Amino acid sequence: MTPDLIYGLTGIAVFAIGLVGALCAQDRLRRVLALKLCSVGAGFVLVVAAWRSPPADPDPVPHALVITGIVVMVSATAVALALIRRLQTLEAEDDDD
Amino acid sequence: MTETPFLPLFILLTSLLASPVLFALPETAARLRTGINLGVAAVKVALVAWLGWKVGQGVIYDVSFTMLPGLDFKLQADPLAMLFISLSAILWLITTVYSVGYLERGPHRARFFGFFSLCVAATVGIAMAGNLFTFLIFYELLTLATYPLVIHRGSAEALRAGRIYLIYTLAGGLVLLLGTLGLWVLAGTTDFAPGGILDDVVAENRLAAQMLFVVLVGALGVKAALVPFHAWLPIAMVAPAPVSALLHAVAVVKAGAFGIMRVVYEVFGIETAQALGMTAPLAAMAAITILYGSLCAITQDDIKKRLAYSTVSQVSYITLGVALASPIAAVGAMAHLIHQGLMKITMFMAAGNLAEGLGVKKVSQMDGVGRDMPGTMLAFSAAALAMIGLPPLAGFVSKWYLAQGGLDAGYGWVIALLLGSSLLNAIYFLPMLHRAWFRDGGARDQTPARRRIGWMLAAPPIATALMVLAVGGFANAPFSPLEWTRFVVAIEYQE
Amino acid sequence: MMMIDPVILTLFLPLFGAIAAFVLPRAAAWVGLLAVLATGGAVAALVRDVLAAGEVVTQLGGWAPPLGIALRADGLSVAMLAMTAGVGLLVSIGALDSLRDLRERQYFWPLWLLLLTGMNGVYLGTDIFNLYVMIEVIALAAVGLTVLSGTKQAVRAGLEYMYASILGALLFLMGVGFVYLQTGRLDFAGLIAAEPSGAMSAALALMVVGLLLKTALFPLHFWLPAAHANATAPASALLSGLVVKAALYIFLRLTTYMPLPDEILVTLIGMLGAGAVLWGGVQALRAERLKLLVAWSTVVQIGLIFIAFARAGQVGLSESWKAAALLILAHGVAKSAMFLAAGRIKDEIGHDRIADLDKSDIRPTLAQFTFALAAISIIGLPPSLGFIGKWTLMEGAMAAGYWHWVAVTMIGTLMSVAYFSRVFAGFLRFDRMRGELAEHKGWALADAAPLTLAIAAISLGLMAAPILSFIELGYPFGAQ
Amino acid sequence: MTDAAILFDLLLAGSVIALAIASLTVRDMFAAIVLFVIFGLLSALAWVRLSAPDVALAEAAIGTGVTGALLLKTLHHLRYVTGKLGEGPARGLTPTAPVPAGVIWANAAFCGMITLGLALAFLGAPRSGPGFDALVAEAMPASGVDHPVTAVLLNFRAYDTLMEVVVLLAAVIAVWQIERGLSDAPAPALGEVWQGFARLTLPAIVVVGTYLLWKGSEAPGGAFQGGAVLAAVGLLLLLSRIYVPQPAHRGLARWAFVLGAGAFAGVALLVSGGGRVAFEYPAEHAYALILLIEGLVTISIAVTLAALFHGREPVAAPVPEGRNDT
Repeated sequence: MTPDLIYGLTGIAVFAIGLVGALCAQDRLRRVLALKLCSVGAGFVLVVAAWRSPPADPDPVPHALVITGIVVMVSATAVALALIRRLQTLEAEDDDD
Repeated sequence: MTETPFLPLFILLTSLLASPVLFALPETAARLRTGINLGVAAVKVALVAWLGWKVGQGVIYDVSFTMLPGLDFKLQADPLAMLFISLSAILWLITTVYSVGYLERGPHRARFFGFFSLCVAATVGIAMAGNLFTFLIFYELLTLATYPLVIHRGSAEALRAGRIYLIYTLAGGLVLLLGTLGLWVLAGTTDFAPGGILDDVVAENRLAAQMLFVVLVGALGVKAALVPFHAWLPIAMVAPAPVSALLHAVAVVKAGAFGIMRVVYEVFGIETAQALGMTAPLAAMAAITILYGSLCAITQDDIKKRLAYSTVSQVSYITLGVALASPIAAVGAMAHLIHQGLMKITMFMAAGNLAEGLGVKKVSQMDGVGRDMPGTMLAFSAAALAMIGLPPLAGFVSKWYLAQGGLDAGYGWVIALLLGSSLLNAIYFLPMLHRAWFRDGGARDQTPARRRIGWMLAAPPIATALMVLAVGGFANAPFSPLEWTRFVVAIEYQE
Repeated sequence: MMMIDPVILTLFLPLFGAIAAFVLPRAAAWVGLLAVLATGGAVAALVRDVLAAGEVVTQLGGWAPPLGIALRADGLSVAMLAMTAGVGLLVSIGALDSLRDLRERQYFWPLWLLLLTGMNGVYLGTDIFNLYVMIEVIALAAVGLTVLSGTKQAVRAGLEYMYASILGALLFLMGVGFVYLQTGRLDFAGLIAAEPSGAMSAALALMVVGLLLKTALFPLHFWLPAAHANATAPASALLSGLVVKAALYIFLRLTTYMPLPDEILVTLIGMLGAGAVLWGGVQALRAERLKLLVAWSTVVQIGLIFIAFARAGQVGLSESWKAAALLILAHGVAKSAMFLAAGRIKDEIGHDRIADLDKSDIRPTLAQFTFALAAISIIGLPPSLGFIGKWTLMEGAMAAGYWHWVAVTMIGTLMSVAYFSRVFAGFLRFDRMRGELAEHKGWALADAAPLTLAIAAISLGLMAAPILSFIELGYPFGAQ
Repeated sequence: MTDAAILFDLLLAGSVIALAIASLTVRDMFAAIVLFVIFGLLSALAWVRLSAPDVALAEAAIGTGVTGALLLKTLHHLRYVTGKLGEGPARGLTPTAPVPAGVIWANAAFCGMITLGLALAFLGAPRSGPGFDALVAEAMPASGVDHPVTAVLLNFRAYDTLMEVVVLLAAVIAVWQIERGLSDAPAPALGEVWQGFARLTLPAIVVVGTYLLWKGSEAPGGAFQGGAVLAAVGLLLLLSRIYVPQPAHRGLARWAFVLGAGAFAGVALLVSGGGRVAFEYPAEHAYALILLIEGLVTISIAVTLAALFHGREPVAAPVPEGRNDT
């Protein structure tokens, strides 16, 4: 058993957990959280794919990809959260009327 | 012999380009609109005359460009096309005059004349289509251009009729698309050619060829109002009179009938169609339609509806003549394409005048209208008598050839059918004439609906009635429809 | 700095345009229009180059793939770029006039130009990870445009769209991970060279599902109708006409580079398309609002494009993509015209309830005419480009003996006649008006743009032969 | 690999999975976010174990830190507008139709199958398999930097990175657009003590961030991690009300947002010509250009992340309040 095997399966599991959450979660915030889990899962797979048995150095390209993926995900999350805030405000205003 | 190939294109473009100009004109620019309408229609008649002269000398015009690999958009002015183009060009001019008078103060005139132009462009395109693919394009354009005309009044009834019209014709168009595709896939071409293009396919796959025949003729039968695809036609009567006139005489039903001619003569070839065993059922279908249409017409009190059912019946003479697979019957069929157009347009314009001038829309209100509108009713009567088949009027000529063709083809029942149909025609037309001329109108003078009609309404039916007399009386003159028809049939039967 | 590669300009001009439009909010409209125009010029130069050379490849940074990223323009990609630029330009012109709200104007331009950057990037991209980043650029800009109007319905739809977009992109990213795991590279050439394996199948499945979600193929279409129906008109036009095409395009590329391993999968894709055609058709028949009807028609058309893809089965894929591409181009032009026209009608009449259209005494005739012209192409009546696409679709299906696809296409066509005729009845009925008829009052820029698009959708059908031979340039898929 | 290390890996993997499940199932949203943050940090730890310190740093700073802050801020906002600010465990903050249990289980089963399929595919795929190792090693000397990840990010695949900065730009434009005119829920604020803490720690964070950026050319670290750490400065400034965004600052903010993408794209374009294509830095200037781009991108990232946290575009006249709690 090697770390890449363990964490590779972990990543797939986390991705699937996120998938269930994204499909089933009722709470809007929770769905964002679930999607974020998916992205971490995908990150796991890429990082694992880059891993090389020591003492070899890992492949740097997937690392760069994951960093890019993280930044992209935070951007998407920020937009989704802004939409949630806006929507909640609009709905709250409607309740007041 | 080749000439500058652009003449057919010019003829198509006259009305096609007039259309957007007419759309863009403001409602109030009535004089300009009328000027453009009549000017373009007259130019077109002149161009068609020139084309006819050239085609008569044996020139075949051919314009094409590639739309898809191997598949061309192709215009071709052959003698058969000329038959239909001349009809549409002349009747368009006359109907335009009539429409200008009819719609003098109505709303949406810009729209009306825009689509009117487009409709004629589509008809010309159908006539000159050099292959089934091009035919299909104009066939669908015709549907789209006539829909706004049918619903012109914008009432709930008109919209309902329009929807039925659209569903029937677009469904028919879709089936025609299927057939065209089938032809393309089977034969690798959709070009029209005298004698047909399907001999190889028939040899290889008889069933497929038979199915193709059913699909193509069935699809065209929708516009040709073959029973059981005829239901849209009487309903579409809500359209304004000039539209009904054009729809019945030239544009829609004729497009269907003309398409059947093209398919039978130039896709399958008459011998191949006969060998496939498809002409006899088609003749039977036409016969049923002829009788059914006439029977329905008898019971209608609404004048336009009676005329509509009469159209259902009369247009099938053309199909019958094609299906009899005899050159003599073919002469009758093609001559009837013209003759029926002239007769029916006369009657619809006359009916429109009755409605406009006297408020008369039903047969039961027609008492004494002959005295109120003698010119209109004389024209109507001439057309009705011709329709019944009184010699030497137009209808008689076509029926005579059809009957001879029936004998020629060995179908004795055709004689009986034509006699029966003429009798039915008499049953529903003669009472109208009787009411008009021999009964007293009485109190109609006081009806508020009464109004003087201008020359633009009065003259057109008289003009077409005179043509009805002429094409019958001078049937053997050079360049008469009948003579031209013989010329065409010689080509189609490859004699 | 001498001649700059038009490939680079196609990407960078809209990017710089977006930046300029964002930092100069007051001049956003004119900066934006200028940038779109300039991008169009770059695409025109690219058309010239591709006509001359067949394909144009630029290795960014001078690093050859697989280490570096190459941009590649061939017939298909440049056709998509040209469609995007053309439609984009006309929608932009329409937006000049129809976006009245200052803040809407101010944000429309940078978001739209970023969207254009992303789409151009997709059409030029040859690296699957780069495509992932590009579809995220598109997603964020598209969501921003969806909610431009700021209404509750729009924001709610935008949020659903955002969820679907993120999920689709993440599925795609996971697929990218598996591709790297198996092949150790990310460029298209690597996909073509890859041997079939479990990891590659998993990658293909993940990426395809992600893309289907993004392009809204039934039953993954749930987010689309509300999002497209509630956006402001120019945004709807961009979303429906252009944005869904980006994922479709990637799908087309991927599935030809990594063929679906089984005939059944091709059929399944076609079945989903058929589901879209039927279900979308039923929903369009039931839709109460004009823009919603148009949005459902997008679902139908997407389905049709997938039927075109599947029309002749696995063996026919080398030809089927052309039918799909024609339908993509046709829908892009016609649907943007239709949404702009629908927006105009809504603006003029004040609502877009189909049942009440005929009660209005205001009749925006020109916009209604435009709508009808666009419908001709979408229904697929000749001689429009939509007709040519449908013809190509049915021709292949028929030749392959796949009558079921022919049947579905015909049923879909009839349904589209039925739902569009509901709208025409609203335009053309005049006996329920509440006042004097007020016809269209002169030309507006916002009318000219959709009319031009609608006329283009119809007349492009006459140019189908050159379009077809153009998209084959550079052998996008076939063997050389 | 020693057994102890494997045991650690297994424990860590187990915890990561458990935390993922917990963060989706725990009832209280605040607890969910906290669990998510722990999950993120442990994932980062796992990535360190996989010799990916750059990624771990980025995940910890951006994926977990900034994301967690964004989630908390949103939760605060939701509780404020729904009037549940003072209440304890907050559930059902956003109204959505309840999902039937059957659907959940069907979805779970479906996802389970997907997991199984993916796991099988993963097990069947080569490990320590093909990659870019040799290509990168060969190209490193010409890259201008010593750290391979930085070389990939800013040279070999600089185009990706540019577009990633563009994604950030798109996000901030979208967020400003979405929240325009949004009624101003008071931002979650730090108390007096924390303000003091903030003042003390700020300079330290700035130093760390800058160090990370500079270090990125030869060791783990770089623009994104540095940017994130600097963004933390922004967050603290905003939270402690040391800095309150003003409408007048909008212009400057816009320039700061576009600085990274603009400079990156500008340099990429300017170096082209004379036989070079875009992004092809002349060898002798490669290091300097990369450092320049990184520096400007770092500023942009820091400002953008802080702005994403703040949300609304600062506007002069507040649009009518949606809700008034007082």
